Amino acid sequence: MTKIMNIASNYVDESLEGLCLAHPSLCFVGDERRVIARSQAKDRGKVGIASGGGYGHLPLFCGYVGTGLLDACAVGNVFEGPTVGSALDSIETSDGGAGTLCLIGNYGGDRMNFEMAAAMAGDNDIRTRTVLGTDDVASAGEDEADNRRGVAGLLFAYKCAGAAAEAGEDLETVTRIAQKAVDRTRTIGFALAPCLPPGRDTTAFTVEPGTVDFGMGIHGEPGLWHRPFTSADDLAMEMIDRLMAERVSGMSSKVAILVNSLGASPYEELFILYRGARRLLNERGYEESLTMVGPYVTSMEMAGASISLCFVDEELETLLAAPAGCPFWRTS
Amino acid sequence: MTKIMNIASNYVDESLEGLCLAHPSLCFVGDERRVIARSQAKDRGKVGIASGGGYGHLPLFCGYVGTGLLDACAVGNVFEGPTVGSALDSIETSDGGAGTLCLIGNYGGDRMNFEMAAAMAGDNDIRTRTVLGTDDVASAGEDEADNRRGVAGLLFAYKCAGAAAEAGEDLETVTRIAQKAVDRTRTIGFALAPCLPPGRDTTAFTVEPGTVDFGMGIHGEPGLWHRPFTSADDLAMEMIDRLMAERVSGMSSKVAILVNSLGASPYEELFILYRGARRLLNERGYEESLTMVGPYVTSMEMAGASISLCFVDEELETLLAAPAGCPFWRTS
Amino acid sequence: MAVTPQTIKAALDHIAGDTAYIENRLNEADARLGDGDTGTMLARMIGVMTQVDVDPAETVGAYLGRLAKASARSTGSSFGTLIIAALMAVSRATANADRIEASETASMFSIARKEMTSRGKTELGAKTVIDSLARIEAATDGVVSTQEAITRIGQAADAALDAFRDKPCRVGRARIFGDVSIGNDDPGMLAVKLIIGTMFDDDAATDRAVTSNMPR
Amino acid sequence: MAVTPQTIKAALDHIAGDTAYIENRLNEADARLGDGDTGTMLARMIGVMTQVDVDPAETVGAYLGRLAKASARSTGSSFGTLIIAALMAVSRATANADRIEASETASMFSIARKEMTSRGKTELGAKTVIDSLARIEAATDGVVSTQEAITRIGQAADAALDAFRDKPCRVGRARIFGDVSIGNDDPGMLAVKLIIGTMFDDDAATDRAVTSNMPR
Ligand SMILES: Nc1ncnc2c1ncn2[C@@H]1O[C@H](COP(=O)(O)OP(=O)(O)O)[C@@H](O)[C@H]1O
Ligand SMILES: Nc1ncnc2c1ncn2[C@@H]1O[C@H](COP(=O)(O)OP(=O)(O)O)[C@@H](O)[C@H]1O
Ligand SMILES: [Mg+2]
Ligand SMILES: [Mg+2]
Ligand SMILES: [Mg+2]
Ligand SMILES: [Mg+2]
Repeated sequence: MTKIMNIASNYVDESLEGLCLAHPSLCFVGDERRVIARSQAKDRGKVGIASGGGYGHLPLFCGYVGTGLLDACAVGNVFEGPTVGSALDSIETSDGGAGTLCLIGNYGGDRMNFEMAAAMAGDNDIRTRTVLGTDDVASAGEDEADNRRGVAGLLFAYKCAGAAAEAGEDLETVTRIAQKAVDRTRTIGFALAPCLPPGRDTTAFTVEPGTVDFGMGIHGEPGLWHRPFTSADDLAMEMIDRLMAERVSGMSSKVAILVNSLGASPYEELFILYRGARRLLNERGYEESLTMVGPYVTSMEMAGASISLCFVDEELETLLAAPAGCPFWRTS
Repeated sequence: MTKIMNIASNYVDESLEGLCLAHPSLCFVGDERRVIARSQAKDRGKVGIASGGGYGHLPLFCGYVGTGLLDACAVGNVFEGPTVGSALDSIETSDGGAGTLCLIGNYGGDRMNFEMAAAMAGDNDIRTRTVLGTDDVASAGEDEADNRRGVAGLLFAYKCAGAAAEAGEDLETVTRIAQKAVDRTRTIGFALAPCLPPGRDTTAFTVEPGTVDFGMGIHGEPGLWHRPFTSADDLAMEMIDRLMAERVSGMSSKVAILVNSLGASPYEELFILYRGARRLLNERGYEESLTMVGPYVTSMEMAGASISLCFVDEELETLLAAPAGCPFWRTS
Repeated sequence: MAVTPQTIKAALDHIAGDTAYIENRLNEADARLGDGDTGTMLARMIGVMTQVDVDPAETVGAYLGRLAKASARSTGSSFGTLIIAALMAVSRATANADRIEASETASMFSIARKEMTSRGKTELGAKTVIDSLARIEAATDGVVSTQEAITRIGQAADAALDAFRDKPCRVGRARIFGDVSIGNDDPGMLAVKLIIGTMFDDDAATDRAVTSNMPR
Repeated sequence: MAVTPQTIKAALDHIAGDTAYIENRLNEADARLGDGDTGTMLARMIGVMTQVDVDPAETVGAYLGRLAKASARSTGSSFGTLIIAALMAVSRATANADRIEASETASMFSIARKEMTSRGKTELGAKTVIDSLARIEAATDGVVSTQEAITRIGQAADAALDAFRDKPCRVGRARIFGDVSIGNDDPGMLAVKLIIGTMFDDDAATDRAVTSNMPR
C-alpha cells in the first residue's frame, strides 16, 4: 500500500514531530529525539514508568505517555527496538526519585537495550525494575510462557502499573502489579494482509488474499496456521478457545477485553468480531469489566485483529478503571 | 482485502450490535433496529440533534451519538442513506419538545429521506430544521458550493451544534450555528487504495498502486486527478492550497484542523501529513484552535486521508472546546 | 392485456432471474461516475419486491403501495428513494384501479417523473433517470395497445441513453466531472433500460449479448 | 598482514558495495522466520560504520569502540544490539592494541561469542549467530596466517549453516515454529556468512551467483 511519507529514512522522526505538534501533552526528550515524555513537570516522589519499542504500532508504544500511564517512552526505528541511549533517556526522564519501572514488550533488542540502560541508570543511582510483556499465546507454549512476545495486552499492564504509580505506590508494588497484569493477560491475533515497512519494495511478509494467518506477530512473525477465511464467528471461537485454554492463577470470572485492529481492519469489522467473542464469554459465564474495541496496537496498514483478555481480580479491576489520559485513550 | 464478517447481509446489523454491546452509552431505537441513540434519558427541553447516513464510515455517523454531540442517528446499509422510517425514528427519538435539527451529509438519498421524515414528524407536531454538510471542495466548484458532498468536516458541525444544544440554545440558534460551522468548513481528501463493500467480489473503484486519487469521495466517487504519489509534503501543500483558495466570510486567522484517515492509512502517516500541513498553516499566519488527527470518518479499509479546516470565530471556537463525549471522541 | 398486480408480479419475477447480470452492469456504470452501488441496491430492492405476494382482491394502487413500503425498508440510496417515491405517487393515482390500461402508460410515467423531479430537485437534461422517464412519457403518448407501449418504452429507453451518452452529468455524484461522465451512461438511465426493458422482454438475452460487447 | 583499523575500514567499504544484495537475501531469510528486517538493519548499520573515519593514531580498540557507538545510535534490533555488544567487548580487549594478529583470531571470536551469549541469554545449539561464531572460533584455533584465518572463517561460516539448516530454531521469533525453521537458514547465521565471508573475499561475486541459485 502506498505510504503517506516523504523519505523513508525520515519516517519515524517526521511522524514523531507531527505527533508532538498535534498533542502538546507530549514532548521530545534526549538528543536523539527518540524519547517521548509528558510535557507537564514530573511528580517528584512518583514511581516512574518507562517503556520503549519499535515504531509502527501507534498508539503503542509512545502514544500511551500520559497521566496514569507512561512517563516516557523510547522509540526505535520501524519494527526495531530503541537504542540503548534512548532507553537510558527514557528511564532518566521517568524517574522522580522513587525508582522507575521499565515496562516493555519481550523482544530481544528491546530487552537487551533496556537491560544495558538500566545498568547505566543504576550507575547514576536510579533504581529500576523491569517487567516484560509476554501475552502472545501464539508465540510459545504454556511451558515457555516467559518467552512469549509482548503484543496488545501490554496495554493492560501499562494501565494498571500507571494507575498504581499515580496513586503513590512504591516501586516494588508497581512492579508486582505490572507483573500480575502481564501474568493474567493473554492475546492472540491474526493477519489478513501484510504491511509495508517504509523504504522497502515488498511487504515484510505475505498473506494470500482470502486467507487468514492465525497467530501472526505484530511484525509479521509467522503464525500458527493459515487457511482460507471462513467467518468472524469462527475466528472469535478459536481465539477465545485458545485464550481460555490455559489456567490463570486466581482466575476470576471477570475479564477485561481488548479487540484490537492491527491497522487496516475497520471499526465496523472489529465490532462484528467483538460481538462473536462477547457472546462466547457470556455463554461461558464471564462478565466484562473493561471493554476496548479499536486500533490500540497496530502494525501500520496490516489488516487483521487481535483479542486480549485480562483476567482481572479486584485490584486490577480498580486500577483499570482509574482515571487516565493520553492522546489515544481516556478513562475516567 | 478480506473482511472480518459473517454473512454480508448481516454486516451492518451485527456490527451495530457489537457497537452497542461494547458501548453501553449507545442503544438501539425503532423496530428496524437502525437507529442508535443515547442510552441515558433525554433532556426535555433540549433541542435534539439527529443525523443519519450510510454505514461503513465509523466513527461517522452513529459513533458520534453522545453528550454534546448527537442525540440519535439513523443508519443505512453500507454506503446507502438511511430509510425514511429510520430517519423518522431518529428525529422522534432526538426530540425533547424543543424541536430537532437534522444534521446530515449532502447526499441525495440521505437528504430526500430526511426531508420526507421531517414532513412526517411535522405531522406529529415535531418542529425540525435541516442543515446539510457540504464541505468537500473537490465535489463542486465554489459557485455551486451548496451542491458539495458532506465528508469529514461534518464533525465540526456536529460538535458546534451539539454544544449549543447542550447549552440550552433554541432550535433557531442551534440551526444557525450548525450552518455557520458548515459554511466555514472545507475538506479535501485523497485515496491510495480502495475498499471492498461487503458481499461484492470487486472493490467499488480502483486506485492504481503507487498512485493518488486526489479529491475522491468517501464512497469512492471519482476524484479531481490521479497521478503517481510523490510525497506527503506535496500532498499537504496541494490540500492546504485548495482549502485556502476560497474566501470564507469573516475568515479569521484561527482554524480547527482534522487530519483524518480514510481507514487503512496508519496514525504514523497521518502525523507525517499533519506535520506538513501544520508548517504551511503556521507559515501563512494561521493558528490552530483544535487539532484532531486520527480515523474519524472512514470508508472501511480505504487507504488515504483527508484534511478539514474549520475557520473558527470566537463562537465556534468556544463551542468546539466545550465538553463532549462519545465512544470515539472526547473533549473537555 | 393491461397492467394488473399479477402482470407486475410476473414481470418482477422475470427480472429477478436476471439480477446478477443487471447488478454487475449497473455497479460498473456507477463505479465510473458514483460509488458503484446502483446495481447492488437495485438487485436487493427487486428481491424484496418479489417477496410481496399479490392479493387477488387488491387494486393496482394497493399493490404498488405495498411494494413501495417493502422497498422503503430496504434502502435509502438516492435512486432507491426516487423509485420508492415514484411508486408511492403512482400508487396514489391508482388507488382504486384494478388495472392500468395501455392508454394510461404516458400519464403513469408522467406521475413518476414529476415525483422524482420534485424529490430529486433535478431538472430535465441533467442526465438522470428523469430524462429516461421523460422520453418514455413522450414516446408512449397516445399508445393504445400494450404491445405497442412495450415496444415504445424499450425504444425510448435506448434513445434516451444514446441522446445523453456524450453529455456531461449535471447532478449527483458525477456533477463536476463533466469529462468523466461524457461517454459514460448514467447508471439510473441504464437501469431504466435494463429493468423496464427486460421486464416485458423475452429477448433480453439477445440484448445482453449486444450490450456486453459494447466498448468499455 | 594483520587486522588494523585501516584493514577493517577497507573491509567495511568493500561490503558496503554489496549491501543491496546482502540486504535482500537477509530480509528474505528473516521474513520466513522473523520480521523480515535483518538485512535492512544490517545495511543501515554498515552504512553508519563506513561514515566513521579511521584516525591513524588510534588503537584497534578505540576504532572498534567508535564503530560500536556510532552503530548504537542507529538500531536497537536484536541482532544489531548483539553486534554492538560484541564490538564493545572486542574493543575493550583491544584497547591498547595497534593490530590484531592472525593468531588472536579465535580469541576475538570467543570474546564476541561470550558477550552475545550473555546478552542474548542464548545457549549454543539454538541456531543463532552464536553457533556460527562458535564454529569460527573452533576453526581458527591455532591459525597463524591471515590468509589461513580468512579461509577457515569462510569455511566455518558455511559449515555452520549446513549443520543447522535442518534443525529447528530454538530462540527468538522463530522459536516455536520448529517446522517452519527447519530447512531455512537463520538470518543471523546467514549474515555471518555473507558479511564476514564477503568482507575479505574478492570472490564474493562467485558466491553470490551460487547462493542466488539455491532452491528457495
Ligand atoms: N437528485 C437526483 N435526481 C434525479 N436522479 C438522481 C438524483 N440522484 C441520483 N439520481 C439517479 O440515481 C442514480 C444513482 O443511483 P444510486 O447509485 O443507487 O444512488 P447513490 O448515489 O445513492 O449511490 C443516478 O445515476 C441518477 O440517475
Ligand atoms: N537472543 C538471541 N540470542 C542470539 N542470537 C539472537 C538472539 N536474538 C536474535 N538473534 C540473532 O539475530 C537474528 C535476527 O536479527 P534481526 O532480524 O536483526 O532482529 P529482530 O529479531 O530484532 O528483527 C537471528 O537470526 C539470530 O541469529
Ligand atoms: Mg526487527
Ligand atoms: Mg450509494
Ligand atoms: Mg451509487
Ligand atoms: Mg528481524
